[in-house]
Amino acid sequence: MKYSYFPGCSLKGLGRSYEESLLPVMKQLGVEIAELEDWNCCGATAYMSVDEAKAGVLAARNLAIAEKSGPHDLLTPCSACYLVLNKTKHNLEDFPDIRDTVHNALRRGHLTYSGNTKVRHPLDVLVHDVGLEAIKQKVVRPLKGLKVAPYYGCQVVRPYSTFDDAWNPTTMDRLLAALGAEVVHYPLKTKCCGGSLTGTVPEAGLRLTYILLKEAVRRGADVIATICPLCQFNLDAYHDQIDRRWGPARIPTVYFTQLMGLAFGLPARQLGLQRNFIPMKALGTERATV
Amino acid sequence: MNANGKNGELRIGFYICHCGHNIAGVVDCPAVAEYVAKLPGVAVSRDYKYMCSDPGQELIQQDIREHKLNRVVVASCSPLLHEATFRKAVAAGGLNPFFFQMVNIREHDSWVHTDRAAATTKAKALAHAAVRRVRFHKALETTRVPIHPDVLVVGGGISGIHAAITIANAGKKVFLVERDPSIGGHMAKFDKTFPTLDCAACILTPKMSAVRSHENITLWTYSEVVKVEGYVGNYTVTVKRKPRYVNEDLCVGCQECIKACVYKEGKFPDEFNVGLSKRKPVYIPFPQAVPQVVVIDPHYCLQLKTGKCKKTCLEACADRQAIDFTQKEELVEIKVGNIILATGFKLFDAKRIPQYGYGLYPNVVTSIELERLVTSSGPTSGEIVLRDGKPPKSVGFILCVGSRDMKTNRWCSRTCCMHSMKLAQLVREHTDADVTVFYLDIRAPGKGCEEFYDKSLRDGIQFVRGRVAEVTDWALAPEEEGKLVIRVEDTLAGFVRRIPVDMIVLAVGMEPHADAQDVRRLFNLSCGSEGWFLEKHPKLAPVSTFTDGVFIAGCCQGPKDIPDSIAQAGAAAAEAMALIDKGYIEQEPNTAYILEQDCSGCKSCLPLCPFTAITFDEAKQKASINAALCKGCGTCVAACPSGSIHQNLFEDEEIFSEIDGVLSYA
Amino acid sequence: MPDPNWQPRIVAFFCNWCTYTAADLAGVSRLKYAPNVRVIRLMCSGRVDPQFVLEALARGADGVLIGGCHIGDCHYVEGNYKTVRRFEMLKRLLADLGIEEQRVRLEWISASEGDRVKTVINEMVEQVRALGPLNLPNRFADWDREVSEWEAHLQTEEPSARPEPEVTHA
Amino acid sequence: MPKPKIALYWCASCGGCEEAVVDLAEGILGVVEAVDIVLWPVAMDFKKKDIEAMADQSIVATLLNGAIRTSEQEAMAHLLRRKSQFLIAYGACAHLGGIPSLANQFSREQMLKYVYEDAPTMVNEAKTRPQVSCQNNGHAMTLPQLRQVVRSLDQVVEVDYYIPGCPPTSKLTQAAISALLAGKLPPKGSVLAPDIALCDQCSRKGSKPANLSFSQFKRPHQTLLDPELCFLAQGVVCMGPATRGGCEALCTGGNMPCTGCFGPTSRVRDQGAKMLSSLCANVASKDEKEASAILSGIPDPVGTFYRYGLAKSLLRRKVDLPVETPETP
Repeated sequence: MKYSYFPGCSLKGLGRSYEESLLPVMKQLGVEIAELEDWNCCGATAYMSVDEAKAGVLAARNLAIAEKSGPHDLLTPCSACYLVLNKTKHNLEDFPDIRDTVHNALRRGHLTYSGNTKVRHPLDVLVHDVGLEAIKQKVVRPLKGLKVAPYYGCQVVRPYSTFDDAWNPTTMDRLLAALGAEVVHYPLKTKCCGGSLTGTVPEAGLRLTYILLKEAVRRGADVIATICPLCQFNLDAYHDQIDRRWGPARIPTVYFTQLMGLAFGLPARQLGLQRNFIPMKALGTERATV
Repeated sequence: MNANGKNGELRIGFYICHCGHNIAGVVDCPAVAEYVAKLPGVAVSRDYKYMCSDPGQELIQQDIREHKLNRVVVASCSPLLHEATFRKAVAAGGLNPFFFQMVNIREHDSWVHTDRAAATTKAKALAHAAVRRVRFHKALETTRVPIHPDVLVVGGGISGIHAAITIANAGKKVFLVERDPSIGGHMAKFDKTFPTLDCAACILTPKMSAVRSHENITLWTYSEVVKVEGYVGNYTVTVKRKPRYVNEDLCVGCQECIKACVYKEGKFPDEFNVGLSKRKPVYIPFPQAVPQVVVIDPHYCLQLKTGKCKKTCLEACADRQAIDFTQKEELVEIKVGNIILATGFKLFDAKRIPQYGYGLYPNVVTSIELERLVTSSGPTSGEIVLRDGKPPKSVGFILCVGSRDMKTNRWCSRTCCMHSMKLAQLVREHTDADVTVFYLDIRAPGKGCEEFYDKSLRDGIQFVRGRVAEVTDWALAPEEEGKLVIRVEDTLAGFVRRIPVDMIVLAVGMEPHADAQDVRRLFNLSCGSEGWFLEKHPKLAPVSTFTDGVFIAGCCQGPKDIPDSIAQAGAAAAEAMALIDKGYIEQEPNTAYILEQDCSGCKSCLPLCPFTAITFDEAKQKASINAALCKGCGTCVAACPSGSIHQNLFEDEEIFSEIDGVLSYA
Repeated sequence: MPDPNWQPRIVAFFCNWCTYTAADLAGVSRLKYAPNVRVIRLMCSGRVDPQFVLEALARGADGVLIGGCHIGDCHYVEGNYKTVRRFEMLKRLLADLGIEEQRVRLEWISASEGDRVKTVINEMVEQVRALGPLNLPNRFADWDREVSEWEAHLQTEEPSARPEPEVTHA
Repeated sequence: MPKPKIALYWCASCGGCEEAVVDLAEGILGVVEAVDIVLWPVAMDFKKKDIEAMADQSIVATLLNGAIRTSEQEAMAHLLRRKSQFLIAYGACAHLGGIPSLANQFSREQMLKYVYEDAPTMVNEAKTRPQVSCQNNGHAMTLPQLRQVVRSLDQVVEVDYYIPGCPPTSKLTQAAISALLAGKLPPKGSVLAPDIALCDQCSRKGSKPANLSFSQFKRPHQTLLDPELCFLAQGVVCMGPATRGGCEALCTGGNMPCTGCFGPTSRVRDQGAKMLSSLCANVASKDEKEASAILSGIPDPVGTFYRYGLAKSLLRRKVDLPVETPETP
């Protein structure tokens, strides 16, 4: 099993603990990962809403490099990258004008993209390619008693719900259960985290963040598991402001890969868990007999 | 081929119909008539306002007599609509009706084009083709096929029941086949009916009993049609009778066996109560079931599953010996002349809209579940309660669940507005709960329905206009704690609301059955893109289908309420009876035939006929076609490698001349 | 030079039960589509003799459209299976004889798919328009010019080629 | 009374039709007895100018074989048409274009290039091609022009009757000549052979099953042919069902399938299309891909279905070949 890997900017910056946990987990599972050479911005956020064709060029350059590097699917952990790369693939198929612009631009860079490389999220790969059985095999420290709220955010399931249901995704629920965790019923799993509004219109954005947090607390979760760097940041970084506005709703938010790493027996520091504002309580040291 | 019969000279009459503005508004009819007038063999060419009217038909007859016409071409609407009309007119004028050809310049031209010049050009080309083609027409005779007087009705809901009784009352024999163990369908589950609030059971049960006791009705429940062969007047239908492990003739419906079952309590979801109660492996679907015969469910019965059971039921049945564990599935073949399909609908599965939380939150129920709760004979004996047994203080109805929705079903299910209002009124009657109805539009066109809506408003039921976004259980305000919260944009107030309630009722819409496509194939019908059975004409033939002798009634044709279903059932019954009383049908003489002297006996055609109409005469070493079996598809004609098979009405020369005709005018 | 007024001419063979009825439905629904198609009604797509397709092309059609019931839905049980097999071979034959694949099209359109009639016809008209005229009658005439001109030439030479009338001298 | 005059002429043909006339054997003596042969280039030394010298319509009948593919053949066809009361297309090439008309799949340029440059047996470094006219030592020399289209006789001049076959059988030839001499001819334009397909007289007819469908097509060289079983029942394409009979089923009798040289019956406009229609309809598979795989067993539909009749088929020729403007030969 081999995948090309597009980290995107977050995984090298604010979301570096995502990469720190993803890579060793994949290694443990025997999944080979090769980071793209000379990748660039995925084209996300502002660019995509200003000029889809030009954002498409940025995204397509990455796709073209991936296609050139081999016949492997492209692993894209960041939800924003995942959406933009997928959207670009769709745009290239559906809109001839965008296709022309993008292909012209690629040609100047001596690149081509024929649409063959698939863009995959690690959650999809782990559950559908690696398989829950293989993952269970690697669990040395089951997350017994850990109550987790699975939080998917929006971009991985909407609008292209390619590997899970748009309203009620369950892939991560099943993955967490395989790690031995107790998955709490969390119907807000695809609600908005506040997105960039937390920074621009905090009264709107933070309210959304707060609802997510306090509902996770109310439902008895010990931790929120997320799959997106922006979600993780929003849910983790604004607790002081939330305390001030609505009262405390303190709960740690970690990447699902970090929980996997813990279950696989990897040390917390190696998984970047020390970077959280709201730290996760240490887990029991009980080890499963392997 | 002598194109002109014995008359020698070819004298064609051409008529182009204005159809008011329908055709003349787009096609320059006088110009077409002038163009055709100059074509060889055309003796008369006219344009006229309405060719299908009496004066229009009279015009043709008069011209046949006065101008000695021997061919007639009419350019008007689709031949599927009026070919028969004009053939009759031609016959009334003294010509063989098949010396006629029709040109479709309405459905295929004026109605689908806007450019007058292009549409006129097309009309000329099509007219030219027909004028060329008609010269090859021959005098033909229709054949009469007798109609078997028995009728098959498929589906024992209110539509099927009504159709069966109507036909049986007219003295015809009816087979009524129902898939479930009892007839009654969806209506049997209802407590009251809108807008009169009369008791559903009180009006349905007598009709069900009438079916059971009617001397002209053979009722086969727990049975399915598995094969249909033949054609109008002469269908051979195979019915699979599933084993109910109880001899229908011996069982008296005393239900002692149910009491005696080794399962002391019901353990398995009761279909009739949509899973809200439990039943035993041996059961009777509901108290008024027809037939009053128990059925043993092989999925749960210990004896049938394992062969190891004390068989207390057998003891209870004692010397009646109605229980028979050796019963096997049985295939029965019947012959009927007409078939009425009343196979109904299925309810939308609310789980397909996960944001409404059905299956997730216990107090989100569907309309049919509430219906069972309201019914006095239902699982709660008519108490409307939450899952914890307490009465709700507030109830929200969400309309258009699986209706008028681009993501699920686009159609309006037509009954849910009124059905929900009925339930809302019953909730108000049975409890003190506040009731809010969330709607997109209220559709109340039925008789008495607008008044019923009025009554709902007067009863204090709240109406909020807007499609509900989601149902959640997370609270923002203290009054929301422990409640289900409906998030909706109130489009009349203009803002997003959060409305907490105790119980949510999803007004689920109607859908075609999951196996509608299989049933459709079985009976050789078409389905619309939504999956409902397609009627022959949406206005003029709403219960007929494209397969003669097969009619549709009730919700299998599209969502409708009880009065509409009954009206359709009656109409379908009348259509079938009209055929039966006529006694025969006239078959279009479009059969294929082989000219014996031309046939080389190559046998290429023999495997092609699905109706085994082609046989090989070993003595003559030639193939021949049995006209009675031939259905006129023409596949063998196209395949005959030496051109020795012909088809009446679709001769090679006729089609070649049509091809040349449509291409001869630019 | 392509004629700027040229309009594609397409001959369609529609089966009575599905596609012809669908075309009627398109009419009843007042859908609008390109006026370039001339429909010939047959009882079944199985009646479409490949000769009809060739004849239509030879007589000046720029394209031929065949419409039948969906596979499995044939009013005559399996007429359309025969159609699909014939069509497969016919396409190969036409390709070998230099006729572009897009000029002939087989479509399953059920009685309820009026909108599909519109889509298919519009699509096909545009495809054929893009290909340009097939115009076989004119091509035939072009080919035969070598013969007709030679014939005319022979006729001009004829008087000299003719023998002197036999004259008997007494 | 002078004996009726008969002419025999050949155009684009292999010579087989000439053999067929010779094959009349002693019958030919009867013919020679009854008629005066005024032209027969293969056997007798008459010249074109002899024919030109004759009065119009002075020949009772001309049996012309071969397709028409050069200007000279056209000129001869016109000449013989003028001089004859009956012009008879003799053999498959004159009747339908025959094997030579398979060349209608290629342009003249493609053909000349292959024959004079690319053919493996060709040594022609100068790439010399035949010229319509050239000068040699001050002498003007001409050759007939090769036409871009190969034609049947009736695509050039009016034809009265057709004697089909590659070649026609002695029986048919004799019968035609007898009918001609006796003045007992069918309507003009008739093909002088039975109007029923070959299966009617094929000895294998009885062995053909009533439910034949094809799950594989084999070519004759790919299988050991059963000497008695219907070829179609062996999965071998036999054009018999689509081909006019009258050939005495010689090929099927000789253990080779019919390839269609007698052309279609009078009820069929396009022999190939009809055979295609019948064969494909009877392919066993209901799966589009599988059916397509079965049909791939017929790799060359044009050569299979139009072996003798491409010129007279509805499309006549590969339609997208360039049209070269005629030059006066």
